[in-house]
Amino acid sequence: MSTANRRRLSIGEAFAPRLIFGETLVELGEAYPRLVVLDADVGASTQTALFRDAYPNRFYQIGIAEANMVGIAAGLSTQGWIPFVSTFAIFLTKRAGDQVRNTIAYPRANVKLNGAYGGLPTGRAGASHSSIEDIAVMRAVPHMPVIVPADPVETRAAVEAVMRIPGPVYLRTVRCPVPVIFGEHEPFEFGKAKLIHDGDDAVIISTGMMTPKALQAAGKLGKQYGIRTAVIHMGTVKPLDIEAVIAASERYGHILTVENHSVIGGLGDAVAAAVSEHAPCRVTKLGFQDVFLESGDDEALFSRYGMNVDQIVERVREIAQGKGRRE
Amino acid sequence: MSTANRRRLSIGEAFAPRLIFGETLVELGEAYPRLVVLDADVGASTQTALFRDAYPNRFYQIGIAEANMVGIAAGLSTQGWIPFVSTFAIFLTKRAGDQVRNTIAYPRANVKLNGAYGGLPTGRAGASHSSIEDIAVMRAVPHMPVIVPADPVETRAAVEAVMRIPGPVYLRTVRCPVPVIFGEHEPFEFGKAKLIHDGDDAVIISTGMMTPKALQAAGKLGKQYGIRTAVIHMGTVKPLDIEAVIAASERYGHILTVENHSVIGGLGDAVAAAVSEHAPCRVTKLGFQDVFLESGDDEALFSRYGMNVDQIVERVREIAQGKGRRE
Amino acid sequence: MMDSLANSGKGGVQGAPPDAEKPLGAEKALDAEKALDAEKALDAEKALDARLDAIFSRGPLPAVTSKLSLEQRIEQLERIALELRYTILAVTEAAGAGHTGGSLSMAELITVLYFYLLNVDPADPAKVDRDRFILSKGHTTPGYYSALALRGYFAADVLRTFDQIGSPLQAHPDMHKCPGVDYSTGSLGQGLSIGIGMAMGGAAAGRNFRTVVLLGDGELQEGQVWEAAMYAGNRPVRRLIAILDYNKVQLAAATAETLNLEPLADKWKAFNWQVLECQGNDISSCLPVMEQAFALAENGPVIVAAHTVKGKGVSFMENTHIWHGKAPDRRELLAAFAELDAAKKSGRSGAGIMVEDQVRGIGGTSQ
Amino acid sequence: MMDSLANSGKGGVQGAPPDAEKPLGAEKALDAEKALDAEKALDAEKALDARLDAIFSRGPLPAVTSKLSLEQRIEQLERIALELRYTILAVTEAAGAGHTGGSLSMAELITVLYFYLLNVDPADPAKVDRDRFILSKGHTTPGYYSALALRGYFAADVLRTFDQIGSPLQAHPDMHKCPGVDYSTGSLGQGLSIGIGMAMGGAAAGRNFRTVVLLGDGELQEGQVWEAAMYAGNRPVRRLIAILDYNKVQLAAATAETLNLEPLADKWKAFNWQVLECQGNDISSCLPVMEQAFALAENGPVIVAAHTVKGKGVSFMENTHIWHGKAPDRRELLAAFAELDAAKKSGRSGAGIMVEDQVRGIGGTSQ
Ligand SMILES: Cc1ncc(C[n+]2csc(CCOP(=O)(O)OP(=O)(O)O)c2C)c(N)n1
Ligand SMILES: Cc1ncc(C[n+]2csc(CCOP(=O)(O)OP(=O)(O)O)c2C)c(N)n1
Ligand SMILES: [Mg+2]
Ligand SMILES: [Mg+2]
Repeated sequence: MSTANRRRLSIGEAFAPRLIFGETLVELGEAYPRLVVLDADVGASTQTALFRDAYPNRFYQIGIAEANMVGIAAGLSTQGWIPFVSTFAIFLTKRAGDQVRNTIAYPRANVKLNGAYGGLPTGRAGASHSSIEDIAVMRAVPHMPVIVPADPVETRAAVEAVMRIPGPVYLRTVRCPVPVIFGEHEPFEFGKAKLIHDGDDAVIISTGMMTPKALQAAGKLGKQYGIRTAVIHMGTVKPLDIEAVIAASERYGHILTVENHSVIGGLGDAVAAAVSEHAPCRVTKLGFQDVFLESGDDEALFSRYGMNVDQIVERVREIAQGKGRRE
Repeated sequence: MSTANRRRLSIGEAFAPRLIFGETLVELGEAYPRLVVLDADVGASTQTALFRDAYPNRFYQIGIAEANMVGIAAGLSTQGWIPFVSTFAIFLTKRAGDQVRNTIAYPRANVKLNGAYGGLPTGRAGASHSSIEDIAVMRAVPHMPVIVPADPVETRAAVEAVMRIPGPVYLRTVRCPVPVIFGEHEPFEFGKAKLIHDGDDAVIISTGMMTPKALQAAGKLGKQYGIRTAVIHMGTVKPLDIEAVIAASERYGHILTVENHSVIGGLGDAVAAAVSEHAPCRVTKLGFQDVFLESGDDEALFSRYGMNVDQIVERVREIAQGKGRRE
Repeated sequence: MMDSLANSGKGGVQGAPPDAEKPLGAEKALDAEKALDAEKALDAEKALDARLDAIFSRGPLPAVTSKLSLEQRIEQLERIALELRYTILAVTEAAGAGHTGGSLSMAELITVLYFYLLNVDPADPAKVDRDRFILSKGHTTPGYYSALALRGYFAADVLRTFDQIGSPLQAHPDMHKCPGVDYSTGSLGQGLSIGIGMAMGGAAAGRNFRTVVLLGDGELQEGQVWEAAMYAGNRPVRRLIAILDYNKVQLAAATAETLNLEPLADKWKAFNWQVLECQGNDISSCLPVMEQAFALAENGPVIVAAHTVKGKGVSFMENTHIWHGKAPDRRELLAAFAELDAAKKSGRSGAGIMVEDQVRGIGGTSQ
Repeated sequence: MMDSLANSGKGGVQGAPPDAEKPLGAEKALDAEKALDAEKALDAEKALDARLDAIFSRGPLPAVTSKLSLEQRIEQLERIALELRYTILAVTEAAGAGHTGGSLSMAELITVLYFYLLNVDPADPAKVDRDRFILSKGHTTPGYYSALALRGYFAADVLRTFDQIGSPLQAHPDMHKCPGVDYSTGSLGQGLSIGIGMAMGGAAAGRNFRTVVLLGDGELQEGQVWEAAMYAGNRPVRRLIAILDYNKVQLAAATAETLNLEPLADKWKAFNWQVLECQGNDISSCLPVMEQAFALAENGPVIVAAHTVKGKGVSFMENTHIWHGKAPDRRELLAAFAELDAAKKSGRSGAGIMVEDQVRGIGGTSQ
C-alpha cells in the first residue's frame, strides 16, 4: 500500500483518531480493492467522507438508517466485498444492536464495524450521543472482538489489523485530538497487552484514549511523588490478554483500570473477571460511574467525571498508600 | 388487590414464569388503574394476552415494531400511565436498545420493561431468539435496575415490586416451567441477596431460573458428597447486593456464579467486579461461554452448555477440592 | 379467564402454556377421528407411519422446465406444492415444533421459486452466479427446508432432525449449517436490507443474479423494512424482488387487527417500487406474475404482494394465528393428511403422486 | 485530498477537523468585512457586543392573539421569527457550538407554534391541559431554546450557558433540566412514537390537548418514523400533528442526494395520514396551513410538509450541509447580522424592532 504521502505522526503531537481512521481507510482502499465503506449520514463528522471522495464507487451512503446499513453490509459481504460500516458508536451498537448481533455476528459476516465517537468526546453533544456502553454491548456479543486503540499511531495500525482479522470486528475510535504516544512504526498486535511504562509501585491497565492520559499520570506520579507506576495498555479489550492481567495481579496486588466508558461491562469488569478467575487481587475501576454524561467541553467533562490526568494521579496515590480499602 | 383467585404456587410444582407474569399483570390491573400493557405481537407467547383479555382498553397492541412500542410507552408515561412493555428480551434490549436507553432510561420515564424469554429457553427457537446478552446490555444502561426472579413465587412478587419502584426497571422472565422454591408469601426485596441454602464448604451465587437448579445441586452435593453448599440468590442483579458478595468472599474464598446468560457482562462479571473492588477472592463463572445457542429442547441444551444440575454439582466439587486452579 | 388458564396446565408440569390455545378446528378433526372404528384407526396409524417413512426417504424432484407448456408447468408445480404441504406437516409433527401456518401459506411461492424461477443448482449450492434467496420471515423453516430437501439440497431424512440439537436444520435458517441457505435470518425485518447488499454487491462484482426476499405481512410493521424500501427505491437497486406472503395473519392476531397494511400497493409505489399482485396459493396466478416480476426487476426493485391463506390446505389451520407457531400432533396430522388427500382427488391439483409412488403396496388413506 | 486535509489542521492541535469544511459563503463574508476600514470595524465590534448584551437580556415577548387581523398576526409573527434568528446566531456564536442550519430553517415554524397555535403558559409549564411539543430533530436546540426564552420560559441570559456543563440547556433537549421541554430527544427518529403515546395517553386520561412533533427531513430515513406513521394512521391517533422541517439538507449532504423522500405526500397518504404542504419560512403560508392541520387533527393524524431552507436568512448558511452542526465565529456573526438587518429594512418583514428597542442609543448597524 502506498504510504509515502501518509501524515507524519510524531510523538507528542495530537491528532483526532477519527481523522486517522478516515485517512487510513483511504490508504487501505488501494491495498484492498474489495474494501467498501458504509455511512449513515455522519461521514462528514466521522471522516469516512475522505474515503467517499477518494473512492466514490466503493462508498455507500445509506442515509440515517443504521439498521439498514448493517444489513446492507452483511449482503455486500456475501459478494466478497469487505464492508467497513461506520457511524457514531452509540447508534451502531444500540440502534442497530439486534442487526449487528443477528445479521453480522451470528452469521460471521466479514464486516468491520467502526464505532466512531466512542465515550465522552462527542463535540459537546451530551447524553444522547455519549457512547459509554458500547464496549459492554459489543463484548457480550458472542465471538465479537473489541479493539480500542490508544493513540493516532495505534488507530492507524488497528484499522490495518482489522482488515486482516477474518470476520466481524468492533473497532472503537474517538472524536477529539489525542496525543501520539507510540513511535510511528509500532505494530498493533491483536489480543496483546502492551507495557508502555514500567514501575514497581503501582499499575494502571487502561484502554483507548485514556492510555495517553494514564501515561501522563505515570510521568507525574514518578516525578512528583516518586511512585513508579506501570501502565499496561489493552488495545484489545476482547479477547483480553489474560496472561498480562494475571502477571499484573501477581506483581502488584492492586490494579487500577482506566477507560473512557462506563465502569459497568467494559475493561474494568473484564479485568476484574480475569483476576477473579485466575489470580485474585484488588481492582479499582476508573470510568463513568453509571451516569449519563452532560454536554460541554471534553476536558472539562473528563474532570467533572473524575477522569483527568491529575485525578488518575490521585487514584494511583490512594492505591499506592493503601487507602481506599474497605474497612 | 384481589388475590383470592390466585393460582396456588406450591413448592416443588413447576409453572412457567411467563404465565405467572401474565396473571400477575391481570391482578395488578385492579390495584393500579393506571397500569397499561404494551405488546409487539408476541402476547400470545409472553402471556400478556391475559391482560389484553381482562383489560382490553388498557392493552396496546403495537405490532411488530419494538422501537415504536418503547417510544409510545414513554409518551404514555407522561400522562400518568404506568406502561409495562413486554416482548422477547432480545428484541426489547437489542432491537430497541437505543430507544430504551435514550427515551426511557435517560428521561427516567416511569416505564417497566419485561424481557420475556430471557436466556436459553425459547421454545426451541435457537440463536436468533436466545437472549444471552440482555443482562449485560441493561446493566450498562445508567441507573437501570435489573431484576431476575428465581421462581414463580418470586416472579409474582417481583412484578408487584417493579410497580413500586419509581422509574424504569428491567425485569427478566423466562418461558419454560420452573419449580417453585419459595413459600407463597415470600417477599421480594429489591437489591437484597437471599441465602436460600446454607453450608460451610462452598458457595454458589445464582440468579433467575438457575437458582432452583443451584438449590437442587446443593441438595445433591450434601447428600452424595457431603459438600455443604450455600446458595445465595441474587434476585436483583443491579444494584448488586455488594455486602452479601463481600461476606461470601470472606467466608468461602471462592464463589461459583451460575446464570442463564453469557458469562460476559452478567451476574458473574458483576460479582467479580464487586469482590475485586472490596474483597478479592476467586470467582468461577458458569453461564454461556461466549457462544450463540442452538435450537433444541431446553434441558438438553442446558446440558450441552454445561449447565444442568449435575454439571453444577461437578463445578462445585472441583472448587471444593481446590481443583481448577491455575498452576 | 381462570378457566382457560386451568385448561392450559396439562400433565405433571402445570402452567406451561402452549404457544397457542386450542385449535379452532379441533372439533372437526375429532369428529373425523371418531368416525373411524378401532381397527381402521390401527390401519390408519400404520399407514401414517409408512407415509412418513416415505416422505422422509424420498429422492429429490426435478425442477420444472420452461420447455413445457404453461399448463403443464402449472400442473407440475401444483403437484410439488402439494407434496411440500405433506412434508411440512410431517416435519413439524416429527419435531413437535415449528411454524406450520406460515410454512403452508408460502408453499406455492417457494415452489415456483425453487422449482422454476430461480437459477440454482442443488449440486453446487455455492455457484457464484446463482440466484439468491433470503427467507426474511425466518421462522417458516419447515416450508423452506422441505423445499430445499425436495429440490435435492440434502437428503429428505435430514428433515427428521429439524430443530434438534446438532441439526443443520435450526429453528431459523443458518447459512453455515444448512446447504442452500443464502443467509441466516430469524429476527424479523432484516432480510430486505441483506438482499439489497447482495444485489448491489453482486452487480458491483459484475454478476447478473437476481435476489429474492420472502417477507411476511406482519414483518412489514418493522421499520427496517421501510428503511430498506426507501433505499432500494431510491438508488434504484436492480434485480431485487421482494415477495410478500400476504397471509393476513401474524403471531398473535390477524394483521388487520394488529396494524392494517392497506393500502399496501400505494405504500410501495410511494417508496418507488414496482408493485404486482397475485393469488399466492394459486400457481396459475403467481407463476406468471412472479415471472413478470423477475423481468421488471431489471429496471428496479419489484414487490409481489401474494395474497395467501395462513395454514393453507388444512381447514383447521387456515386463517388463524393459532397455528402460527404450533406443530400438529399425530391425530391432527392424520386429519390434515386426510384433507390433503381429499383435495388431491377432487381438486384441479393432481398431486400427491410422488407420495403414492413411495407408499405403493403399503396401503393408506391416499390410495 | 491531502490538500484539504492539510487545511483542516489548524493551530497547535493538528488534525482536529471541524465538523464541516470551509463555509461556502466565507469569501462573501470576508469581502464584506474587508470593506470596513479599521475604525468602522472597531465600532462594529462594540455595537455587536451591545447587541448581544441586548439579546441576552431582553424580556419575553407576548404571544400573538387571534383577535388581531390575519395580516397583523402575520406581521407580528414575522417580527418574532426574525428576532429568533438573531437569537439563534447569538446563541451558537456564544457557545462556539450548535446546530445553526436546522435552527434557522425552523424559525417560522416554532414561532407560529409557540407564539400563536400552542395552548401553553410559560408561567405554568407543567399545566396539565397544555398542548405538547416534541422536538424530534433534537439537535436544533438553538432554535428551540431561543423560542422558549423569547416566550418567557426562562430568562434570556440563560441562553448564554447553552451547551455548557451544568446548564439546563443541554446540546439536546432535557425535559428534566429545561423548563418548557415536554420530552428529551437527541437520537433521531424517536419523537413521533413518543408523540403517539402522549396523544393517546392524554386522550385516555380525558385530556384534550394537541401533540405536535417537529421532524427533520433526513430524520424520515429512520425506520422508526414509519413504524410510528403506520401505527398512528391505523388507530387512528387523533390530535397528533407532525410538522416536517423539509429543508432538503441533512448532516453530510443534500437529502435528495442521500435518499430522496419524494413522493413525500404519497408516502404519508399511503400510511393513512392527512397531508398538508406549506412554505415553512413564509408565515403567510404556514400559519393558515398549520391552523388547518390543528383542525384536521381532530379526525386523525396530520403531517404538514413545510418547505424550508436550511440556514434560512443568512446567505452563506443557506442550502448547505456545511452549517448543519457549525456555529458562526464573531466575524461570521457580524456578517450574518448585517444580512438580517438588511432583510429587515428591505423586506416585507418589519421586524428587528425588538432588538432596536434594547440597543437604542448605543448605535449599531441596525440603526
Ligand atoms: C424482530 C422480531 N420481533 C418479533 C419476532 C417474533 N415473531 C416471530 S414470527 C412473528 C409473526 C410474523 O408474522 P408474519 O410476518 O405475518 O409471518 P407469517 O404469517 O408468514 O408466519 C413474530 C412476531 C421476531 N422473530 N423478530
Ligand atoms: C439515530 C441518529 N443517527 C444519527 C444522528 C446524527 N445526526 C444528528 S443531526 C443529523 C442530520 C439530521 O438531518 P435532518 O433531519 O434533515 O435535520 P435538519 O436538517 O433539520 O437539521 C444526523 C445524522 C442522530 N442524532 N441520531
Ligand atoms: Mg402473516
Ligand atoms: Mg434537513
